[in-house]
Amino acid sequence: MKKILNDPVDYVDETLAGMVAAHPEHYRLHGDDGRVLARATLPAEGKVGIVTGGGSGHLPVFCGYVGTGLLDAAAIGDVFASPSAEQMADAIRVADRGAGVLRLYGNYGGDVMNFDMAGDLVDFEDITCTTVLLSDDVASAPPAEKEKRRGVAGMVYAFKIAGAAAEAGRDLDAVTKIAQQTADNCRSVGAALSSCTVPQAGKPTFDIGDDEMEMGMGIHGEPGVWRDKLRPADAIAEEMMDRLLDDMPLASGDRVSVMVNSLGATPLEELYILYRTVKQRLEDAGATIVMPLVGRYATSMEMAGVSFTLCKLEGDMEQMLTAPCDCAFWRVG
Amino acid sequence: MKKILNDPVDYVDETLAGMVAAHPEHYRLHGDDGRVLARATLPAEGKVGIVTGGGSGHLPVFCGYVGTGLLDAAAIGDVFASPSAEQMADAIRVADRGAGVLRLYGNYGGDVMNFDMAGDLVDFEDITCTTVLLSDDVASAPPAEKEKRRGVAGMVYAFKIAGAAAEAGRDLDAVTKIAQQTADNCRSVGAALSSCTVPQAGKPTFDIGDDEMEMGMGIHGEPGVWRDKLRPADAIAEEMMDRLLDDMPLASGDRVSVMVNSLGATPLEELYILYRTVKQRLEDAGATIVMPLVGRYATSMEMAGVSFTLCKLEGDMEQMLTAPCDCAFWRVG
Amino acid sequence: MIDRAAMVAAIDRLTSAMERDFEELNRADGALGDGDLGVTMTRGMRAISDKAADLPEDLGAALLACAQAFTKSSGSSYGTLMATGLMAIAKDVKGRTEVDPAETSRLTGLARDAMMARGKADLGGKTVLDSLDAVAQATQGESDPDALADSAVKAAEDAMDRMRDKPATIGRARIFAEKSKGMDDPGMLAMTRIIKALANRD
Amino acid sequence: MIDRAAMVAAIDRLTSAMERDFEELNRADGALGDGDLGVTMTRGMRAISDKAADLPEDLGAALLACAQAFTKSSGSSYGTLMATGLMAIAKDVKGRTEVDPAETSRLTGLARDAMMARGKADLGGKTVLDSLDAVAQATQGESDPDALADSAVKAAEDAMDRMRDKPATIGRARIFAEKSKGMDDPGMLAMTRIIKALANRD
Ligand SMILES: Nc1ncnc2c1ncn2[C@@H]1O[C@H](COP(=O)(O)OP(=O)(O)O)[C@@H](O)[C@H]1O
Ligand SMILES: Nc1ncnc2c1ncn2[C@@H]1O[C@H](COP(=O)(O)OP(=O)(O)O)[C@@H](O)[C@H]1O
Ligand SMILES: [Mg+2]
Ligand SMILES: [Mg+2]
Ligand SMILES: [Mg+2]
Ligand SMILES: [Mg+2]
Repeated sequence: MKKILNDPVDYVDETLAGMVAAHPEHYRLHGDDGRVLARATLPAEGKVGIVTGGGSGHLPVFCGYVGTGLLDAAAIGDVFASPSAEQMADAIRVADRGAGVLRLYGNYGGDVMNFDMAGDLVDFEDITCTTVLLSDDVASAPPAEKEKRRGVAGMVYAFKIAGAAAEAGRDLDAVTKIAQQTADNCRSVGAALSSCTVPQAGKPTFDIGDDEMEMGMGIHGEPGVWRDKLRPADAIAEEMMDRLLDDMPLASGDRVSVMVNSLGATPLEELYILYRTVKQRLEDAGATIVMPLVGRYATSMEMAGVSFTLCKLEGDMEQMLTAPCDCAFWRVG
Repeated sequence: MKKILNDPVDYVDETLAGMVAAHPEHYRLHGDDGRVLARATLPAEGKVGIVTGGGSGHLPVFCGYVGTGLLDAAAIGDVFASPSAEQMADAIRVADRGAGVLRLYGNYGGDVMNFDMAGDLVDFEDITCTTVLLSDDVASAPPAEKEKRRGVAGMVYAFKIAGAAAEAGRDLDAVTKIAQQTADNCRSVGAALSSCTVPQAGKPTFDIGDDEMEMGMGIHGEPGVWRDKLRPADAIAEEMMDRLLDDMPLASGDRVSVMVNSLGATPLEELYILYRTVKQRLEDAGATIVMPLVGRYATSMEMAGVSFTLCKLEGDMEQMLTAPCDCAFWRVG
Repeated sequence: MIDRAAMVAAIDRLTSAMERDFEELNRADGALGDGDLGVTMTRGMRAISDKAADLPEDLGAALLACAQAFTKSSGSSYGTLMATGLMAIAKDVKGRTEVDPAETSRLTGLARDAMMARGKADLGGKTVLDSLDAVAQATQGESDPDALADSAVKAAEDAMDRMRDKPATIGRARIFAEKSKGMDDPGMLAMTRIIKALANRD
Repeated sequence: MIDRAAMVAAIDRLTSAMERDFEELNRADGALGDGDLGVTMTRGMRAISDKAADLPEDLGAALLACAQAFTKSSGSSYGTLMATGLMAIAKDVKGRTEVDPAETSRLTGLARDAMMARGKADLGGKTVLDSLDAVAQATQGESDPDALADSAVKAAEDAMDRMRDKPATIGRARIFAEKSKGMDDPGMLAMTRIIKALANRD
């Protein structure tokens, strides 16, 4: 797969320059090195801040979800690499409106260490921080070790639901609580069909045969649960739903949102082919589907493949999920 | 590039089934064979109808743009193949609310013949039809033969602007006029980096070297103006802007919208890298950019590459462009 | 005289001919186009075959039903042109249950003209239009069914020979105009096969 | 006594050692990880070098500035752990302009503990922590600079030998635990090179 870029070293900075040039009404860059993206109009004092951060190459994740009813700021690393603790601290500072800041991001070693360190840095400045980690990828560890799982597309639900709670004026404890509830209630699984190319590496991250797929692969190409011949769409969807529903069984009457997400190259046409089975399986389980999301919500640049995410809606999660939000890539309400 | 599908023969029907299952509030299927997609809630009597049609594999084009302030119905062919005249006639019938129907679509031989024939069929039923063809691809014929050019992403602007005019209650003549003005004021050019695979063909439509790109290639792989080594992003953007601005010079004070569109696999990151140059060139020309569109608006499944479209805004085109619209893939206002 | 029974028999012959030529027509179209002409013709003839038992005696209504069946089966250029030609003839013979073979030239010309209008193309462009024009010319004034059949087939074949070394000017192959020299136009090839089947000269 | 001048000299040695080992560390990390460890270390040391001329006499403040420079240069696991270790030492020596070499063991232990807390990892996991722990143990009670240097280098090298055949348990390489047996952990390798450079034993 080929890429359109200039000097690979500038890939992220040029992406961000283009983003703020195209969407000045949504985004503004902050920090010494311009690696913090925040809302163009910062919220009023007293709103709980929500920051995220992580490697680049996943648009709209992470920084694309900065917006009303969503995030306040994001720290932006190089492609597939954690931002630095300094950049994360800057993001926290921008997001702080005096009511504390929730750090809401995916469970990856480098990101966790850096966000913890960023917390130490801003601690001196009297900014109260809480943390919620997404670890929704069922393929990356058994249920007994859920806390070791990678964070993937489930974070979009967490951004949306926690973002709505913060926008509604809830305090840091309440925002953190509903974010944690969302993280607890999300399960994802991915299947990759092709690699992508990290600009500075210049060649595909992994090799995969022309007729192969890998079930459970991570969004950076981390190993999955099996690699085998490419299967028919319905069989892929059935297995992915099996894995999700085994991990988080649904009962009749449950309300659930589901995301059918392209990792990048896989077209909308194929997401809709898969959605038929997804819907059938959820209905067979007696669940009601709320606001299904079909599209490119969390990508790995030009990787071909899909992920499914289930988000079981409890308490007022549904109200928060369907509340208005607005960023350059997603609008609700 | 690999595809997620079942029997290739069912690719389009299964895509449509998934689309209406995921978005019942937006879309409904009509016609004997379910190849007409219309708004879930048909507009009131007296609104001018707008229909489009064409081959599948371009989502959100064509049928994705059925929605409020946009299209009323679309006839849906197989991948990259025209719908039949009967299907188009059905689309016209569904869209007709007694005030006539505009056929608004891209200039391709099969589509033109079929839409003309569909017009003959509904003529017997006293439905007045007009036609506006998009022929915005500057690479496909010299300016003197503009009417021979292919229609590409410019149609998104035509759908939006004509759609707003119809929603505002204008009559068939007025809607047709502003659609034609939009078609006249759009220029596009594309550059492809990889092929895509038509499901029933089972192999990539064309071959292109691992380090090659083709400037001016059409959205089905039709030949372009040159094929050569892949160039840096800024050089690609400069050449594409040269070609557009040579064809439709802009004067200081002109107002223009611009679309930087991925053909499918090319990620958002790279569109934003390109957008930096696009913006610079338009500002250098003294033009003001209105509502830039960066994303996947008109695709060729998993093809890697981009297209740029300029839409020069005259008269009340800008008002129509920025008026509200709503479909599953695009919301304004 | 050509009546409903003759028409149904011709549909049978045409349907088998197109099944037989499926691969060959796809291949001819695939050389410079999208390789679907065999698909178009077999699908179209199957759709017509399915209706054959229910066709009315009125030849105009029968041909209109055939045109509609063809139209429904595909949106390809060739299918649409075929349906256009059929509709033009249908309009002319509407209300009649018999057509004189001597009308072949006139009716073929009607189809040709309607198809020219539909496709916005001229004669001499190395398309199906040139085949139809050759047939219309060659069958003028002829009324003997056997002589008609022979001269129609010969005209279609001669037209292909005459056009072979010209560049394509229309449709997808136009883009490869130079490369197309020396190749038969797939639409002309298909029409030659259609005429042979109709003329019972396979 | 270790003062600002000794620290600046050590920074110089470390910076050249890391430039020298750039490819080797990338390759070691690339075997099972993402191959960026050489990048992390050269970038980090360059960032510290750039600040060297401006470092204050207060060794705590100087080390804090080094930690911050390192942190800014990359978000990789190793960079963050290194900065964490430096910050722990900085906190301890804050306000002092000299440190006794005899404090090596205690300060190394402080860094090790802070890094364990940051990375939520235990000893014995075949990581940089095992290198630091070995050094802290081996240098305990030692105050002669030469003997200190020798025993620190030997401890780091022995730790690598001891761990080589164990499976990786942390970071990206954990996923390939079996495959990692027999391979050196890249973080341990880097720490061995760091200690050699600090000890002036290259
Ligand atoms: N505008 C036209 N006028 C006359 N004949 C045409 C026209 N376009 C196509 N044809 C004929 O149709 C044939 C191609 O048909 P088909 O394969 O159905 O085209 P496509 O697949 O591009 O829609 C050509 O060989 C030519 O004979
Ligand atoms: N949580 C941890 N605790 C201790 N050491 C760690 C931890 N994670 C990584 N390491 C060390 O860091 C090294 C890898 O560093 P690095 O290449 O920067 O990782 P990455 O590129 O995955 O962020 C490992 O070899 C190991 O020694
Ligand atoms: Mg064809
Ligand atoms: Mg075709
Ligand atoms: Mg690494
Ligand atoms: Mg790394």
